[in-house]
Amino acid sequence: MSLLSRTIALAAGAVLSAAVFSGPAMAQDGAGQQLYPLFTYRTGPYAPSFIPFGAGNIDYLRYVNEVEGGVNGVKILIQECETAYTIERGIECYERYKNGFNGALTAAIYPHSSGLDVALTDKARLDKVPIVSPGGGQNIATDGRVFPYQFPLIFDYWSEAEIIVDYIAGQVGGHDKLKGVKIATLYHDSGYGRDTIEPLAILSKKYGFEDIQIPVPHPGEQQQAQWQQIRRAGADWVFLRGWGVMTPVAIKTAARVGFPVDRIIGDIWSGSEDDARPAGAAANGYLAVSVFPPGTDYGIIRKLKEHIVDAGKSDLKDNSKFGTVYYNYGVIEAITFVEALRTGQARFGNRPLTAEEGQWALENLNIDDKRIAELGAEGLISPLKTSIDNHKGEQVAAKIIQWNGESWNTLTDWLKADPTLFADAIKAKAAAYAAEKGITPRVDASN
Amino acid sequence: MAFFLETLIAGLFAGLMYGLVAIGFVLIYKASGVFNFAQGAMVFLAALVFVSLVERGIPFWGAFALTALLMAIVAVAVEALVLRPLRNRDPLTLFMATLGLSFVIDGTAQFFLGTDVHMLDLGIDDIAQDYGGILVSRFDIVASLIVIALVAVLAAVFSKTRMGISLRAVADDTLAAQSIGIRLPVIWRIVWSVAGFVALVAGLLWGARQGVQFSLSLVTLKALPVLIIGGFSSIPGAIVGGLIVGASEALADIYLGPIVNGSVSTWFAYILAVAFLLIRPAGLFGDREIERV
Amino acid sequence: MAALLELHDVSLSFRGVTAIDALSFSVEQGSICALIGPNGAGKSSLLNVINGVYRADSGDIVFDGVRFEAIRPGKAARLGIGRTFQHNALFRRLSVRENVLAGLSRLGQASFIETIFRVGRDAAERRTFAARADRVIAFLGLEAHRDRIVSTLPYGVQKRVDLARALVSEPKLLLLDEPMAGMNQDEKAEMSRIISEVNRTFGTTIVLIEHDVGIVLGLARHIVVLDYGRKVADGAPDQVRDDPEVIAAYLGTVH
Amino acid sequence: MASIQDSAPDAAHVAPAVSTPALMRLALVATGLVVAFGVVPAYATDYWLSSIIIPTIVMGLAGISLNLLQGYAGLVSLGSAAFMSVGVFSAYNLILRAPDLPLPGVFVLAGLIAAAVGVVFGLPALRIKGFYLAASTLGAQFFFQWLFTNYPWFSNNSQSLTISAPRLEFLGYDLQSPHGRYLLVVSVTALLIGLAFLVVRSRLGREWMAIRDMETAASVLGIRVARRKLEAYAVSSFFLGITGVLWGFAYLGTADAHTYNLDKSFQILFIVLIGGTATIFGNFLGAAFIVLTPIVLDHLVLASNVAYLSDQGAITNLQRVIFGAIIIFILIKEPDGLSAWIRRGVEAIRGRLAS
Repeated sequence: MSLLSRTIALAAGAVLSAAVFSGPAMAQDGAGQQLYPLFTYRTGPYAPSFIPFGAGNIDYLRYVNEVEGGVNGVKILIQECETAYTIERGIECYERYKNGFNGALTAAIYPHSSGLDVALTDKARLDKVPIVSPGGGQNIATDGRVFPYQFPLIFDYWSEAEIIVDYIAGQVGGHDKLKGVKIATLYHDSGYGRDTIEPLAILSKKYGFEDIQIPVPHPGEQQQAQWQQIRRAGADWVFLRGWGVMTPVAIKTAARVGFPVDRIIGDIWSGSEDDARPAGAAANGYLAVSVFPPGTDYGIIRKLKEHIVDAGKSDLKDNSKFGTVYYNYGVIEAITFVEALRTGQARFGNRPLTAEEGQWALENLNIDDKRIAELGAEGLISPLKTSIDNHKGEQVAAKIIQWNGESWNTLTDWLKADPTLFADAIKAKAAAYAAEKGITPRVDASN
Repeated sequence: MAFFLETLIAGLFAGLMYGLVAIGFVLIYKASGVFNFAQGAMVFLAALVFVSLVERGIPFWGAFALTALLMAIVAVAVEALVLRPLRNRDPLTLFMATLGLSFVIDGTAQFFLGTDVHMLDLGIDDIAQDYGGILVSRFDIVASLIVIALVAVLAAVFSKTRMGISLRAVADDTLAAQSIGIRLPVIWRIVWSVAGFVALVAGLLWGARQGVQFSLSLVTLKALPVLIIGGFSSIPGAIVGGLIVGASEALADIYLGPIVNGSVSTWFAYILAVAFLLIRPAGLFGDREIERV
Repeated sequence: MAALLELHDVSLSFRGVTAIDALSFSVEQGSICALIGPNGAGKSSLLNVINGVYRADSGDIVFDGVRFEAIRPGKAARLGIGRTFQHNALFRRLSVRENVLAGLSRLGQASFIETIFRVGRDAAERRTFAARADRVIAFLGLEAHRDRIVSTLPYGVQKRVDLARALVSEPKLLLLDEPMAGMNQDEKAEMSRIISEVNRTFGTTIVLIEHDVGIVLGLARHIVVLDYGRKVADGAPDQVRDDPEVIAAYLGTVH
Repeated sequence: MASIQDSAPDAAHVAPAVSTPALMRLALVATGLVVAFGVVPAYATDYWLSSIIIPTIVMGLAGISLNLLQGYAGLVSLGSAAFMSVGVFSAYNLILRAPDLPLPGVFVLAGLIAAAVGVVFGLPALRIKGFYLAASTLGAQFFFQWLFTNYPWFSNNSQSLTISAPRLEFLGYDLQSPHGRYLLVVSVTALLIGLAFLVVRSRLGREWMAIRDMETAASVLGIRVARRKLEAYAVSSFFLGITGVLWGFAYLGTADAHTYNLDKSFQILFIVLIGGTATIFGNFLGAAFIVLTPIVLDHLVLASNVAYLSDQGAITNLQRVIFGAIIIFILIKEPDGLSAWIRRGVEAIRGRLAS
């Protein structure tokens, strides 16, 4: 190697390493601001879902900063950190921002990955940093006594299974008519996908429907065999628990074997525009569970359109993504963050919150119908009330939506899951976890 | 029985699609002696470029020709920037270079064209039709015809034309081929272009099935066992290997899957490939090399 | 003297092309036997059959009283058949000493665990192996190159390293595949002297392939002439030199 | 008949007991240990320990594991991560089901289980060579991801099929903090580096290299090629198994089948490639490159504010392009890896000092 090229390589190396150390210092001063470390995955197989999701987050926070002047005057500082949906890089991001950034405080971290959520459990407990995963957290972490710093807000897959069964019951004329109905669950063969096996077995025993479980290996680009099994078993309904490419392939393959598309109900991660659209005409009539309802006809979404999107301040490059499932999901997530800040500020004062204060705030969230109306989020979110006993929210609810070839139509209002049905089973799992890890559950003293 | 047949037929159709992807690998293996991991990225690139062109209003055949041209440009660039500097290096080095290449290709594709999922409609219905009690999709039939036609054309080109004969000479003995005046860089450029064209066809057929997105590039992983079974250097081998993998995978999923309580198709092809290797180390159609000491 | 090696009707073919055709001959204990013949006569293939790199299609071999039809190379080594190679087959990224030490592998007794943790039999083995390797290195005049990586050495030296590697475990039979290929006359004479000395000092039986008939006639006590896989002549140098068929087939032509 | 064995070893060839290079090596090892156990823990922040130093060391160890197989024995593996997962799931179940087993015992047993699995998947090496072996190891990759997903027993029926690190304790010391985890990692690594040197400098290592350089010649010399190959898989998998435990327990704090996916196997392959084949310390260079490059590029993007000029997603894809290009560049320009740079640099300095 010539001297010249070695010099160039050395210089490049020096510049790179200098950037590592000087990088943060060059950015703006964050004192007096609240940090929102935005964990991104703009690369890799799941990037398509992140881009509108991240934009929803950013747009809402920009709206709060620029139109509302911050949360009670406290501006939110967004710092992106790319995880590429890997746990390793996620941990680096966590370590980078867990203690704040340039004076801006970290109140909570949204890891945007179920795997990362689990990986951070022990670290967050040690560091006392709340980890928030709306729609994608660990169900056992609902028990805030065992998991003080985990917040699996809004939704879980057991409730989802129950909502689906309730919906099907409604379609066949009541729970007593479920006997003999065949419900096949086509699941992504992973921890996520397998999570509904247990609740459906319980529900099947309770209502007498036939429970058929069929796995699809990751990534799920071939499903001919699985759909032939479904057809052979004579399934009446399919609960599609897909992820990524698995969903459109499932819808297309269903058409190939002649299974009616309006008898397929997608999981929340199978219910975005990007899940249905690639399936083309085969997806017309496809159903999905929705916790993050799409659409632009909500007060807050209209405000975002006016103040952010039309003002050219949106993070979206492609405005057709505005109001999609993932965009609205991002907005909803950002709302939970901002509302947690408000809750905390009400107790600790109108200033940036620390992680410990963030933990208290997240544990005492109460976004009731009145507050939802003030936010202009009627229909977009259902009431969310947390406590030390319940880090998910006391009432889990979802809508059923239907694909019309262009966009989603909302079929139902909020369908509410029975909060008591699985509560004991989940509590028992959390207790077993506590025993295995040698954790003494907290005693409820704060409230 | 009808169910068995239906599974088998569906598996064979899927296998033909695997075979289509595998052909791209075979071509490059014959010319450059490397398992081109970037072939999957090329499939993705071709499909993404094509669909982006169509979305911008360019008619089907125009987009097709433009994409084919782009794949040829990629081939020339790969030859100049990767293959030539790495000439005469061991196969593992070349393999890792193609791994790096796959990062470059799919990164570039997404850098310019974004990471959205695109729908690709070739105008062929993908719905079930009943043939004597057995459901077969029309799309599968059309796709199979396209694959068969492509194989026929490739086979004719490689057995009849001078280019094809040169390629065979290169595959047999690179040094000897060079000594009789075959210009390796030219062969490489042409073969990589043809492989790019095969990637385009594969990208369209697969993309029409599952949408055009990043996971298209994962087809690489399905191609490896196909190649091992069929032999790295044989186009008919790629097709037969594909059929064997497709059919056995489908049957294993149906009949073995329930026993082990899960789908076995991620690894079944690999175990099958290893079994084949133990019985026939050069694959069904490959040549066994004689060791000279 | 008794025969150390006997071949009976050995045949070998590749993809239908006959390389060796029903070949029989024997090599006496302690002798130097040369295989000669034009390129493609099957000489290297024959060595490959004797030490198990190739498997003969038919026929059998008796070595040191052991009869076999096919043998694995490792088994052949353990029976005491050593071998050098026509083309460079050294361990090119290892030093001369490591190459020679590798030649002792067939004598290694220490187990996996003993070897790694340097306990038990390994300690004694290390000592004796080092001593034996150094002796052979000295014997072949390779001391100056002892710790050099072999791929950096000149060709002639590499050939000697190959010989050292084969010799160090003191095989009963040494198969040398063109040990003097590519050498000039002085180097050939030196190598020829070394081979004679090996034969004399250690009593090693040697079968070698060599194209230079002048060298062969001076070195070997027994010559086997091959052409197209068949044996053309077999006997003492004088006999072979005067054989009209050999003259016609081989000696008469210039190589 | 004379024999080489009979004659006395030539005194001139017996090396002096302690030579200057040996002294220097000793000094290097001592410095290394002081830095690893003294300087780094004293000065490194939690961020550096948890997200840069620990992963670099563990990935470097993974590189060593693969290098034993690939660089020394010349065998291929595309399934390194699978053997890591066998290690971590074994360790988890050992701690769970045999709670009295001390931590070192857990590590060794987990390594041995991984080694046994490595032997099984190395068996095809007895019949097939070269790139074809990739199929078997790739098969291992997919098989174990499937196994640990499909049988929740391995993760103690955890809901997410994820295992979380048990409390790490040794002789009453709590190893939960970043410093504790660092010390665990660096101790295990130091021991394994020592073991790696023992292996490669033994007859075993020599015979591996002989097989790598010229397999036919090796077998002709009586090297038990088949057994040595299986031993190479065993040793490499033993290392990988322990590496997997460190990755899961000391770095991530969690592990599931997906943690040890094909991307991880490729990363390990790149580490060997970048660090250089048949080296031990070069692997840490390769690991540092793999761990740091994305972080550095991420910082560059943040610092240069290009995010506001262009789409952030585009820029992160650009990182992918740069990474791939760097790999190709290294393959073309520096086939012996970055450690060859350093070696040449050291030689140049030494040459200048000598003159």
